[in-house]
Amino acid sequence: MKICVRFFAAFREITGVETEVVETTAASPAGLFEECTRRYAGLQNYSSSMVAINDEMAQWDSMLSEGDEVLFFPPVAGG
Amino acid sequence: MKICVRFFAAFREITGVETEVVETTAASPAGLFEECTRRYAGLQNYSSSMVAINDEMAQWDSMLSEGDEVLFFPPVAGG
Amino acid sequence: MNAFEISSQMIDLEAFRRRLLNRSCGAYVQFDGWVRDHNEGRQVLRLEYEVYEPLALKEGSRIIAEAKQRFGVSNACAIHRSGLLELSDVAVVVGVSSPHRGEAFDACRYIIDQAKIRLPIWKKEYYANGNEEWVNCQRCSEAGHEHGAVSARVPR
Amino acid sequence: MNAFEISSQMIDLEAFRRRLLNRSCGAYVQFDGWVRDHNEGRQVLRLEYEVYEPLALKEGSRIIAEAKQRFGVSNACAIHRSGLLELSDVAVVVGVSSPHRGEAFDACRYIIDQAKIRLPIWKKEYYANGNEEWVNCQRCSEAGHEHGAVSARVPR
Repeated sequence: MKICVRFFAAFREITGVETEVVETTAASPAGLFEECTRRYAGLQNYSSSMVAINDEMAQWDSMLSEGDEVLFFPPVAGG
Repeated sequence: MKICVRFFAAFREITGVETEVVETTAASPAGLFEECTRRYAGLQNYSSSMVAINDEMAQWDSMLSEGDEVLFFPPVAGG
Repeated sequence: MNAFEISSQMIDLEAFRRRLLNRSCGAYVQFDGWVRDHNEGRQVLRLEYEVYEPLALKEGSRIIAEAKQRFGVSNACAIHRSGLLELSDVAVVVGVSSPHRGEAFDACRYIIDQAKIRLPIWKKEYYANGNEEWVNCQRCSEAGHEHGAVSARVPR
Repeated sequence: MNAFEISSQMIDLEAFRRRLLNRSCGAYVQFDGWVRDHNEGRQVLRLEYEVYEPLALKEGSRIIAEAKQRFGVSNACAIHRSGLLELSDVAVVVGVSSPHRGEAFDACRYIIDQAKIRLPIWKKEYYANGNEEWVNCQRCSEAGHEHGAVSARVPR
């Protein structure tokens, strides 16, 4: 299925990509992120990273659906 | 001995006195206050009242000395 | 300028805040006590603070020093009003700046908590029905005398 | 105006405070996050916040609503900056008004604590030696993922 992936902050700088549409068989954001780490050298499993699907915070093991937009957030640091 | 007594806020309004010099044999502020309650109808034993001697916070059983200025504070309510 | 002040004039909050600005501080916590339009079910129109300044200044500075030492904050100040105040006036302001926020919150709360029970300051409320009354520190009445060395119940 | 906002402009603190003024409130607690000149031993010159606004606004409003419900405070607002900030600029401000002070302190602290770990906001620091770096939320790194439903460790 087709998924739109967006990288933020450090993730965006590491991958050099802000938005991409990928064809994936990953069932969850965790699997999708794993695919990305194989494609982009330097993209790591940060602890405390977060994921959102279609502008809602989500779990790493949430189900992905065709056309979802998946947002990968490195550890946040507001304030 | 001679002691200068000052009443504040509610105490001043009850006694009608801001400052007075009294001749007393009371050994402590507690005894002195007790004397005042006999002199001034309405002056009560408020819990949480405080006492100061010569502009320093003091204990109710502190020792009094000739010429001390004793300040009787009803319960405070700053802020 | 002193860390603790009594003011008979409206407090200039912008100037107050500027005193605490510090480039090495990432956190600033401020508490304002505002004059509230009610107290224990009664409508308050205005109020008046009586302050015994010589001791209030001494004890206020002591509280600030305790907070700085206890919580290790960079800077702390407070101003308490005296005289007549109208609704929404600032009766007291406490500000604390610190590299991190935890200790700034703790120190600010310590200062206002202690100020309310230790400073020789009395509040008279004027009510809509024409009455007026000296107000007790509610917590004191409830908790008895928890003021450490500076307080005691008047013995019977 | 919304209870939680993102601003690319300098925050007007006086206007912010006015929004929270309330005659039935006796207590106001404000937290400012200031841009600090150092972090973990390095000299910071300025910093930049990247904010993913659609979600930051949603999550920020949720945090404010949680605080109001949990602590029963009258009013609460926050503004977080985006973009480039200089030393001593206000990066974030949180204000809470309430009849009494205990809940105002608690709610203010809850909001800033949650904001730091839940909002999709990232901070890049620019150092005196010319380097720049994305900064992790220190507590997150130390404590692991304590973000409740919204967070998870990326699985290995």
